[in-house]
Amino acid sequence: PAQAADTKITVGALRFTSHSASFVAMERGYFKQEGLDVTFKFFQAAQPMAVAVASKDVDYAVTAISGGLISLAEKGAAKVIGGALQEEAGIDGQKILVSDAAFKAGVTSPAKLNGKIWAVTQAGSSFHYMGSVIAAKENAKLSFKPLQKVGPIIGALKTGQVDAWSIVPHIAKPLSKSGKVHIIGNVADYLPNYQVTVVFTSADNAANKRDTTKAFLRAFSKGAADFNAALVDKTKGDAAAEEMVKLVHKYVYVDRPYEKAARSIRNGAMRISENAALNTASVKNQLDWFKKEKLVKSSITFDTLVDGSYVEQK
Amino acid sequence: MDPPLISFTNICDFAMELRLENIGHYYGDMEVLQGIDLDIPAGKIVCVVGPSGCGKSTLLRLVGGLEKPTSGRVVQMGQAPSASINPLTYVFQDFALLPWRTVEGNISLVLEDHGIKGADMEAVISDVLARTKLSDFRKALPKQLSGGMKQRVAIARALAVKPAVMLMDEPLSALDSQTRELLMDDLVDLWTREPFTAVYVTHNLGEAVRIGHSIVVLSRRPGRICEVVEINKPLEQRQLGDADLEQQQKHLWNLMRDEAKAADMELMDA
Amino acid sequence: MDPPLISFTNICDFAMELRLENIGHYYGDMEVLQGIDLDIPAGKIVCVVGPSGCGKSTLLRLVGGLEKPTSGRVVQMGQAPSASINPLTYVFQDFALLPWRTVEGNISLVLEDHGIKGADMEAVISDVLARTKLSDFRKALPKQLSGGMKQRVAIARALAVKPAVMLMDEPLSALDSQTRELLMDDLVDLWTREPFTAVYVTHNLGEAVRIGHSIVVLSRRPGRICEVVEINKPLEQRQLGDADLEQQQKHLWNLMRDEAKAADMELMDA
Amino acid sequence: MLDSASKDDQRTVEFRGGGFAPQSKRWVGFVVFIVLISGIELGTRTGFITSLMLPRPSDVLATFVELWKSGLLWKHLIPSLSRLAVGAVIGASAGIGVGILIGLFSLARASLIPIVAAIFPIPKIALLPLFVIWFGIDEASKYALIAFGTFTPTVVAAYGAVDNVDRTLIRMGQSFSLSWFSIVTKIVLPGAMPGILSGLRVSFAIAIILLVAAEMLGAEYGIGAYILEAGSLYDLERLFVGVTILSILGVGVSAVIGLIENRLLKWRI
Amino acid sequence: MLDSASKDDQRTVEFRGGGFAPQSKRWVGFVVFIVLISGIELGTRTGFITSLMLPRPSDVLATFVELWKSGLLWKHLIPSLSRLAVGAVIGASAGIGVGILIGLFSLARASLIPIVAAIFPIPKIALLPLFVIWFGIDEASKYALIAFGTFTPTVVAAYGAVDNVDRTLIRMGQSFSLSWFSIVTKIVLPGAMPGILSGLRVSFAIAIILLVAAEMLGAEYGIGAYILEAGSLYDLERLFVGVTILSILGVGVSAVIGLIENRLLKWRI
Ligand SMILES: Nc1ncnc2c1ncn2[C@@H]1O[C@H](COP(=O)(O)OP(=O)(O)OP(=O)(O)O)[C@@H](O)[C@H]1O
Ligand SMILES: Nc1ncnc2c1ncn2[C@@H]1O[C@H](COP(=O)(O)OP(=O)(O)OP(=O)(O)O)[C@@H](O)[C@H]1O
Ligand SMILES: [Mg+2]
Ligand SMILES: [Mg+2]
Repeated sequence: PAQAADTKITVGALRFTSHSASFVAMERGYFKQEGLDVTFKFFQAAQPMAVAVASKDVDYAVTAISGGLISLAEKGAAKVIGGALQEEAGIDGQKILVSDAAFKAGVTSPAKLNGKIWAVTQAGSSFHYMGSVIAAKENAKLSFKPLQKVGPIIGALKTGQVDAWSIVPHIAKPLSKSGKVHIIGNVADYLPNYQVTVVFTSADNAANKRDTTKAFLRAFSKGAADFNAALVDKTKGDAAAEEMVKLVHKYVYVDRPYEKAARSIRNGAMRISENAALNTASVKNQLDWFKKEKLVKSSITFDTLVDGSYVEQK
Repeated sequence: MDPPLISFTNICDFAMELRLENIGHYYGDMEVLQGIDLDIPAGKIVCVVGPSGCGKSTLLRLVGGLEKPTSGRVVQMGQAPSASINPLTYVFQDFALLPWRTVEGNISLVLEDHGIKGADMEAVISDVLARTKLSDFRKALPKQLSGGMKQRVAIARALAVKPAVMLMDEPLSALDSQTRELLMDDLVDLWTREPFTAVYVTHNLGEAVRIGHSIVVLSRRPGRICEVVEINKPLEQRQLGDADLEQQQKHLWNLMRDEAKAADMELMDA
Repeated sequence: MDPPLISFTNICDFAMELRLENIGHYYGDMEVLQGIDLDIPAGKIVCVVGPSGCGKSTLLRLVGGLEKPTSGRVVQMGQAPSASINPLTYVFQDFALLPWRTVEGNISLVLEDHGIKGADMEAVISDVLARTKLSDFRKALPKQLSGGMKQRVAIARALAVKPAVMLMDEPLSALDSQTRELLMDDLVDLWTREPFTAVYVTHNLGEAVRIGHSIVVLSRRPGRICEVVEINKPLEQRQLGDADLEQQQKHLWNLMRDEAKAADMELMDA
Repeated sequence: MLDSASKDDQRTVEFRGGGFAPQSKRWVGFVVFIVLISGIELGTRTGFITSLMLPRPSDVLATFVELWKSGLLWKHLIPSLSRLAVGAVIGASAGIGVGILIGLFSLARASLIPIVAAIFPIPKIALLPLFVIWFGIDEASKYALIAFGTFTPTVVAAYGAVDNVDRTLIRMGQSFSLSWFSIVTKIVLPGAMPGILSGLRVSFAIAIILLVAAEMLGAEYGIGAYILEAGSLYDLERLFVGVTILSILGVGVSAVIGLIENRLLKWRI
Repeated sequence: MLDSASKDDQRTVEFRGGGFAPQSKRWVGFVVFIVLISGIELGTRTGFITSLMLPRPSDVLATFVELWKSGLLWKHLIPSLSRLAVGAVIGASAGIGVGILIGLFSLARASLIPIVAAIFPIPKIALLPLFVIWFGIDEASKYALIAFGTFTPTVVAAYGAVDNVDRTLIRMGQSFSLSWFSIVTKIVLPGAMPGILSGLRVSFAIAIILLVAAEMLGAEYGIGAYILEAGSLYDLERLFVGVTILSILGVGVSAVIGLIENRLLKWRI
């Protein structure tokens, strides 16, 4: 049931293709239809977005599960309410990269990563998690180098100062074309159905503004469905895809000419979960890993982090 | 010449005197002054001389209430005339002018706080500037003035509050000797036209015999009174190089020479 | 008493004199000195007096080569004695002691650079400290000394380099008048025991008549020579309050009074 | 008086003064900048300096012109300037106020100096997450960060300036029986002005430095945000455009304070 | 001399001096810190301050003790200290050297002052990407960042100090025909020491502030890295442990410079 019109909400987003579900919902009026008056708030990084939700500057946002998000959940400030980006067999997912130097030294597959340096933005970031899981599966010992941002990581990888990294395909592929970096595997092989990003909100919204939250998730899901159909499953034909790229380009790579941006947008299209379903197993795995690494308090339970009452739990 | 608009205490009508009763003072463990008894009679200039560091400045601060004596007290006898805005007024060695205020501003500073403004203030300022021959320098900043002029401004400022007693701490020793000579003449002139009461601290025996009605000689630290020399020759008759004054000066110097030498040779604690 | 280890130029054997030839000097557009012709004879003290800002210090800097005259030249006539390490040596008004060096260190400073070290240096230092009565203060830092002692150290330092001519810029005017009296005696004493050549700049006419063989009176800026007064009475016979000296001093003061007044009243440009 | 032998021996006294008064000529500064920039231009053109090490100055200029023409320059500059202005004014006013309190009252001095000393070495970026919680992600947290950064150096400068006010002037005020309030407003404050102004020079430079940190917090537009974005894309041309703007801003602010000093402190020797 | 009427009218002269010399008592500082911390402890315990706003001081202490016991404290502290030492020493030495050159030579002054003025307001974090290319992500880039940050304030302090050396002392040296080298080493440099040392106080505080920025790049261990990690995990206890360590470090360094000043500058009045 549509709510009374014009409930004002703020949605946090990064200018990434993976945030397209919200952009589509905005552009195609799905939020309006649910009676939501949405303002976007753009961020440079995911971490401040989590804090912004805790400080109630932002109502809803999408980000990777990070130590920061879990800590904020533990302090009763944030709650995961749904899933967004997910690794899926058959869809081009995140890639494992190595530097040219490491590649030439024989690191041609993830099995040979032992003793190498794995780049991360921060301890407790998704990069850290991926590297750690891959290392465990391959019985390799990795050292993790925090470089704060994607920019410095790319610089360090190109100059061979770090050996390996994992990243979304639309960044990985152009990098590998330069010849200074090589793709040696897929993250999905190590983390099948990895729940990369989740939808979250403040604990207060989750508990007390259920109608608004549900309305948001419905609109978000509609956007996700459109996006998947147009660019991931490509069931709507070229014209629809073209139209979708144009829509997304209003938000992503705005300062690049359309032709260049379009390629990156298409490359970066990964599936956004239908109906914002959440892969509980993956989230649990991630939570356990954070606890094991002592990055978060061991007292945190799954229910502290996730409000399971909103979406389907897989 | 017109009668001055404002004037010092008219010593015939009012007589405010100061009496120092057994003053002693310590800074921490150091005894600076010991058993000082002294009368400062109205209308007279009392000079205080003594070797460096014997407590002359301290004594003057005690007299004016800028410091509390460790023992003894300074007694004010008789009422200050009602016209006196600030009965005990200092003239400092280093002038103590506010560098950001003009000559005029430096004088108005001490009037503003006592509720004198507008035409009244204007009258007072014009009068004191005229008396100190500063009328042309009214708008000048201190940095534009020579040392002698700065001290004249400080004197004008002191006159503006119609003091009952002037407390002068080596008012001329920051000046070169020629300027000092000129200012000494001006001070004698001011006193002759209208006698005022003053305590005048100095190192300079020549100055003391030129300007003092009595000269108090202090010993080395802790300062005690060694001798009080009275000079009876009227101020206006005293001149540079008068034989009798030279005699007095020599006498004082003989009294003080050894103490001055000892004070000079003293090592300050590191 | 032992003969001094080091000595000033022995004026019988060597005679280094200075001659100022038509000296003129400008700072930017401002003329400071004009057409100064002057002889500085060996073994005599030439005093330079004049109102504030008339260029006395500038003249002294020109004489010692610390500044280049705009026109004219300073001529050194005759050789400085070979023993003289620094023929033209200054004593400054504000002492110019290095605060981070002891008394001894301040003297060794000017010897080190001229290759005097070890026992030689030790001998020189002991000698000059003895002559200036500073032997007990050898290890003291400047901050521990009174003004008079500081100036004694500066004089000892000047003596250490065996100057042919001493250039003294108001050496006593930073001192209080009692200390000044003591130091003046010391200077006369030093000269009497061993005459030296000196140019002695001062504001103080009393000082000038006590210590000068001739007194050069400069006019206001641009400084020109008004008069040169010779005083023939031997230094050691001059005394505080001598009638003939008082007479000379009065004469000088009359010469200068108006100029001093005018200099005092001058407004510095903002 | 001279014997004839030495009459012949005449020498002009040798000059041994001068020096130790280095002069700064404005045009030399310009020449140095031009030489430096041409050197880099040449280096990048000949390939001696790779494009990874430094951008080509002419490209930086072109990027700047483009930024200007697109109108984005103002879109970035205006929010930054308003953040700087609000933050620095809040921080500096609070700093001057607290500094004067410390300079006047024993209790304030005893209690606040240790706190200021403890706060001084704390890097402001470390506190970013807290600032978001305390002040939100909008302008308030940016103001707060800049204000916080300018606060501590201003406090230190201000109480130093009050301490340095000539005590004889204060005694003079007391000797003329001026009220406490008059002494503070007419003697202490004007006397502390030179010290406070020269402290502000440093504080405002710090404010500019902190702009980047402040705009790490969810700023879309702003010179700091522009620099951060350029940095993360490793776009050296844009990075240098941003850095140059900050540098010019800094030099400009310092020049403005210099002008204010010249006007307000004419009375200094 | 007094008429009898006024004989009766005797009053002690009123005290009107004193004041304007605030004293700092050490124990007051301690009391204030204790009150402040107890206040926060109480606030967090009663829930008046939520755990989102500030950590509980006792938890911070517990975290610190844990850090210590686990031996990780030293693992974090030692690399940071060595980065600080190397970076600050390089930056300060270069700064003192350049500052003295500016103080002595017209050419250096004319060419370097504008450059230093232009560099001053550049935020060091903006240059991180460049530093990575220039110096790599290992220790070198951390040293370079800290050195760069300490360099500019040291230069300004050093040339100010040389400029402030009493010119009469220099003229004195010349009047005794001392060599240029002697004048520089025996008069200018010792005379500039007080100014240089007080400049170092600020420079070292800045070095500590820059530690966090320096350790943004590929530092696994280090107080800055510890703080950054705590920030990204929003772990306020650890964040405050790190910040407190930096604060103590800063106060400590300042105290050490104070001691050096007392020893080296005994000659000051
Ligand atoms: N506020 C103070 N605290 C501690 N000691 C002081 C203070 N003021 C002065 N003294 C010391 O007290 C002694 C006397 O000082 P005072 O200034 O009164 O001497 P003075 O006779 O005026 O000396 P001078 O001739 O040098 O002016 C000196 O040894 C001085 O160091
Ligand atoms: N280095 C300089 N540059 C420019 N002007 C100067 C310089 N030195 C002195 N003057 C000016 O030259 C004039 C003469 O100065 P000088 O110091 O020689 O006078 P003086 O006779 O020694 O004065 P005083 O009696 O005050 O010592 C003064 O007006 C002074 O302001
Ligand atoms: Mg005194
Ligand atoms: Mg002079």
